Amino acid sequence: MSRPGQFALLLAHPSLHLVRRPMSIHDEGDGWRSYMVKPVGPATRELVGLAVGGQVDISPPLGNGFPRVLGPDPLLLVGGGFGIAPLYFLARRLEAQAAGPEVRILYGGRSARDVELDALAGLRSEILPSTDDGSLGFHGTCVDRCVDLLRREGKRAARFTVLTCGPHAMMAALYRAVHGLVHEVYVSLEEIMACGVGVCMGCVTRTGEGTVPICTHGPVFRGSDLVDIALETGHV
Amino acid sequence: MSRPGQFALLLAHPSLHLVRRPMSIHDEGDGWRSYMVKPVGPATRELVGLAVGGQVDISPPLGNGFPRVLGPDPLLLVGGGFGIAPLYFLARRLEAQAAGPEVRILYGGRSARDVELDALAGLRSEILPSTDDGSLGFHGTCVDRCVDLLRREGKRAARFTVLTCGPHAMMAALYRAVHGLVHEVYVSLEEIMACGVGVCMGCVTRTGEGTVPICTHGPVFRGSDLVDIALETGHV
Amino acid sequence: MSEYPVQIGPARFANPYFAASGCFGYGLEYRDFIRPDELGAVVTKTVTPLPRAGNSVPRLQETPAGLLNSIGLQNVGIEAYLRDKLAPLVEAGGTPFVSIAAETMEEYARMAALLADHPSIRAVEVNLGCPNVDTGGDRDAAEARAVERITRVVKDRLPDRAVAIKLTPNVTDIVHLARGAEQGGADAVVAINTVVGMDIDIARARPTFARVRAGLSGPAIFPIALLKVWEIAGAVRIPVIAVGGIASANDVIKFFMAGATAVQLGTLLFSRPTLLAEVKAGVAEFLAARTLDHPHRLRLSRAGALEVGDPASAILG
Amino acid sequence: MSEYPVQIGPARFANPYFAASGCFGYGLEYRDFIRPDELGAVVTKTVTPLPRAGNSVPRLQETPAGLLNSIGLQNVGIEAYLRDKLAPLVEAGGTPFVSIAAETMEEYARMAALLADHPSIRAVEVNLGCPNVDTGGDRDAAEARAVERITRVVKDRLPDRAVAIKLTPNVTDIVHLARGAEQGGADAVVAINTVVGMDIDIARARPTFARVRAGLSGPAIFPIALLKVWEIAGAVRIPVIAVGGIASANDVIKFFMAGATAVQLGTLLFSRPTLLAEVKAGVAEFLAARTLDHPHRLRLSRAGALEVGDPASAILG
Ligand SMILES: Cc1cc2nc3c(=O)[nH]c(=O)nc-3n(C[C@H](O)[C@H](O)[C@H](O)COP(=O)(O)OP(=O)(O)OC[C@H]3O[C@@H](n4cnc5c(N)ncnc54)[C@H](O)[C@@H]3O)c2cc1C
Ligand SMILES: Cc1cc2nc3c(=O)[nH]c(=O)nc-3n(C[C@H](O)[C@H](O)[C@H](O)COP(=O)(O)OP(=O)(O)OC[C@H]3O[C@@H](n4cnc5c(N)ncnc54)[C@H](O)[C@@H]3O)c2cc1C
Ligand SMILES: Cc1cc2nc3c(=O)[nH]c(=O)nc-3n(C[C@H](O)[C@H](O)[C@H](O)COP(=O)(O)O)c2cc1C
Ligand SMILES: Cc1cc2nc3c(=O)[nH]c(=O)nc-3n(C[C@H](O)[C@H](O)[C@H](O)COP(=O)(O)O)c2cc1C
Ligand code: FES
Ligand code: FES
Repeated sequence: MSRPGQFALLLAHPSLHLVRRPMSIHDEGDGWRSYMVKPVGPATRELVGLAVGGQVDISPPLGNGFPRVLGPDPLLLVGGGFGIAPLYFLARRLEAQAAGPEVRILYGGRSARDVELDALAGLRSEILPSTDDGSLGFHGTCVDRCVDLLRREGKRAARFTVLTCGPHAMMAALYRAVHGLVHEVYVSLEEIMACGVGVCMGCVTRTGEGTVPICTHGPVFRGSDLVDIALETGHV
Repeated sequence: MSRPGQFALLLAHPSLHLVRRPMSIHDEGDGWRSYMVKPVGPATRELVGLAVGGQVDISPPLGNGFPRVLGPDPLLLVGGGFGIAPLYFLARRLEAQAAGPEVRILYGGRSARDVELDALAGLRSEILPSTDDGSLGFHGTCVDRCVDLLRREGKRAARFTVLTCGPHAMMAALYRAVHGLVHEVYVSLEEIMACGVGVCMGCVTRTGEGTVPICTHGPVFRGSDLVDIALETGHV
Repeated sequence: MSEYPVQIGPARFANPYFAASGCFGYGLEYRDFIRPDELGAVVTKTVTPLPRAGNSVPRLQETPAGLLNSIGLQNVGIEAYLRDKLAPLVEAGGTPFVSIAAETMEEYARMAALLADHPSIRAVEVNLGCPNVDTGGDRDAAEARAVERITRVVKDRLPDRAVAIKLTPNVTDIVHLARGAEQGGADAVVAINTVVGMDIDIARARPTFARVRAGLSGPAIFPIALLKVWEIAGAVRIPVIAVGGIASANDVIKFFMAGATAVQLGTLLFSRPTLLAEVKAGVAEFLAARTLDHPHRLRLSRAGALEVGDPASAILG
Repeated sequence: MSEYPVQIGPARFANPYFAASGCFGYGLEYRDFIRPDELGAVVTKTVTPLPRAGNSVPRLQETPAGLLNSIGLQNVGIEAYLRDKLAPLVEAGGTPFVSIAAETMEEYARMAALLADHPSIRAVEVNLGCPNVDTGGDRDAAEARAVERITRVVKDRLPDRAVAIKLTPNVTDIVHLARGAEQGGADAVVAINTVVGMDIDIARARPTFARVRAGLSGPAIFPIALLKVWEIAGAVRIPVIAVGGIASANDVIKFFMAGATAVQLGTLLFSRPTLLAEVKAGVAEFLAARTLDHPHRLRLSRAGALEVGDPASAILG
């Protein structure tokens, strides 16, 4: 069984590529796991182009995942684009807890096309979409939406924990905007990976501990542990 | 329209490989061509593994093909293994000629498994299979079979033209055994190819003219034109 | 389709997309797939002072994303080339960029003199695949001096033609050699020739090629070629013609960003004669999206990382 | 599965299949996939005199059949390594082959002395990725002399351990360097480290890696590595440990035929941890079919082409 926020390394089989690509686990059940793959380049296009029954090379679940204990204070899950994948899984698990915490999901994209509400089907938590062009939900970024929401919460905002996954620039902006307002911000980082087990030292970020592999020490980090919290130094 | 003995360069698309592989044209009709691909290595395995509807990168017909004019004297087509492919095509075309020459096909393999009589379905010409282990047809090689046949023909043997395609060792043995007995021997050579149009100089053989590309000056050569008629110097 | 003329020494070419030596024959063999006038130039198969029969077969072996070849410079010799091959290419609208190789200074001088008699030859590429020189003292420097001398011998006899020196990557410091070519008066350097490698036929338990060593080309060597082009372009003032593993318009864009003035398509043409059209369209589109008028505008400054975001400002002329 | 013990200088290894430095961490990270005792040795991530934070990200970029890396030797430093990393690997049944790199002779001496205190270290690999020496006179020879001196400094302090010198392929003549190692008393040479290359991020219009140059590994470089191993094995008497692009049992068989005593699996382990098992099974099967009892019997003679046909006679011990 995997934990929300963990990922696996995937590659179509056979593939024109050498290195498996990290993908967040989007859901799992008895004998299956699902992933949401955005075709941004050749290896992801290979994956989405697979026919039903096509084969995939796949690693076991890797990385730390989101904190094991969350709540009872309220949670905001802020997803940008395909960053929604692990947040869906997290919400599912939280909803399955008896008396789990209050969960709200902020899901942002450029426009309605980029916000795949289907990916969140079946959740009971409140879902608050936003689009940069206003074509769906709140008109603005999910960062704006989050700030707006926290402002409305007034003093209660300080009890919130924010968990975010999405483009680095978005997560950086979110961290800068809300880390003073809320209890804690967790970010799920991305970086180009090869081994996924802390061996190649390809996927590092700087933390108080030093320069550590994202694949083993993360991908989820407490925002305040990250030295490059501007995150702009990250590649992605 | 292609000529029997011509080939095309093929590669599955997409492919893990870089260089298209030469395959004799096995048959053609209105808007289609067929090939007989023996899975001997990675690129041929990719080709035979294609699903129905799978894509193939494919060149136009290349090479010289068998002589345009054959007959009226009798012909022996001697195929070893998948070398039968262009001979089938040749026989089909010859049979379609009004008053075409007498054609007999000698088709040899190690054992019954290697002699795919299905590949010759629909031909009217006489087919004489042989197997090294005697499991089908004549017990012996197709070279033995050919010598045997010519011997029975007595003086008439000198009127025969032999056209052969198969493993180099077999073709070399055949040439040595029969070139003194018959009118002419044509062999279809194989060599590793890249361009197929005489540019890379990868696929050469030595002839009276010098060292020439097999892909343009061949693949079919008059046996007597080949310097390395022992053929053992060839790669394949 | 936009054409982007390029100037290399005294010679002008209609576009910066050339065919690499050994990968396009004498220029007409591929005419059913690529018309020679679609190429800025056809670098013809290297010719030597005398005809060469080349190596024994096998001469080719595919490797992961690569091709090993051991052709052994089979060619008709310079005289037959000039007599039989040159004019038909010119008549077909092609621009011959004649590749030559020799073993001695005298041979180079003689070949250059022969070429000088043919005004239809706008440019000459000297294939120094493997500079074969005495090694007294510092070898790299000795090689650089040999490169300089060969360049001068050829250029002196061809003052009004473009003389480009093609370099091998199989040295500790290719920049050394490029500087030698520049010193010798070259109008351009061409990088890279094939990378040395080998294969073994395990079924036969012997090296695949009779001469053991072979030259590796194809996408496998692209990252190697890109670095060599970047390094040379940062060190010499003459144009660099980039070659090695081009398989897409993006690869060509990378070569231009690294500082190339023109590129040569090689191994990939064997499997994909449509590559030239792909490259032309892909580069034109990339430039159009950034309102740039010539691939040379893609050249990156060495100042360090460039601005991200605005494509136009991201690129310094 | 048969094991094939190999001897390298004073050290014996249970089998000739090692993990390459930088591709197996400190030996335990992969334990869920490969038990360290399944490997003849684990060449651990190169350690330096002091810890290093390495280069900025991105550090990796895939290329055709290859991987570029610009890790920058991030490591915990030799002291933390010996304190924290060595014992757990030994306890897990692994055989550490400790990789070190330094910038001065003094540092090498100090590192070797530290290693000498740890009897569980059977072997040491000196990572001369890029010999960084003064270049007065003939540079290759100078480098070869530097290789010799470094080797001697390390070997003198570790007389009862195997000392292997890992060489860069980015030189004109790697055999020179290998001879330097042999002269200096090395028990083996390791070939090859990564091939220099680069990539450009065209969307951002800048070199992908902050330091521009990166090291190319993976199947793309296999033909290059094979030739280097063949050349070195033909020129020195000490064992050659082969590394570079291994992706199958056949690749390993080729390295043994080229004269390798042992091999290291690198980049391919990242995507295919089952590679070790595949290699073991594939080599064993190949040997069994030829009734050979050890991969070293695969070594080809240099006499020229071998008999085809009878597999046993085709292979000369
Ligand atoms: C922990 C983790 C979880 C991820 N989860 C998902 C997911 O659930 N769904 C999904 O679609 N994608 C996810 N990604 C991103 C995904 O791995 C990349 O999109 C993929 O590697 C791109 O491969 P490609 O060959 O298609 O594109 P490439 O051509 O390799 O790259 C295309 C673009 O993607 C960027 N890229 C390359 N590798 C990565 C990477 N490791 N991370 C981010 N961007 C990269 C490149 O810089 C380039 O701009 C995740 C990445 C990480 C590290
Ligand atoms: C003119 C011509 C016509 C051919 N027609 C047919 C045909 O109709 N059907 C068919 O199955 N095969 C045919 N071949 C052979 C076919 O091209 C090879 O089997 C194929 O290239 C092997 O590719 P691979 O990647 O699967 O195997 P590889 O791993 O590349 O090679 C496997 C084995 O095949 C040998 N081989 C490689 N290339 C060639 C080659 N060009 N010719 C012969 N052997 C080669 C190798 O030496 C090796 O022993 C023809 C070859 C030529 C030159
Ligand atoms: C089959 C073949 C033959 C070649 N012949 C020559 C040649 O005659 N002269 C030359 O300078 N380069 C020759 N080359 C090298 C190419 O011109 C080019 O430098 C090299 O292949 C790298 O480019 P590529 O990867 O795009 O093929 C040859 C390459 C191949 C594959
Ligand atoms: C991510 C990565 C890190 C590496 N780190 C080291 C290192 O620390 N020391 C070293 O000697 N070689 C290092 N190498 C080189 C490998 O040990 C090996 O020589 C090279 O990758 C070629 O083998 P391969 O193609 O099988 O990977 C590294 C390679 C990679 C891919
Ligand atoms: S992917 Fe190798 S250390 Fe993270
Ligand atoms: S395949 Fe290129 S010359 Fe024949």
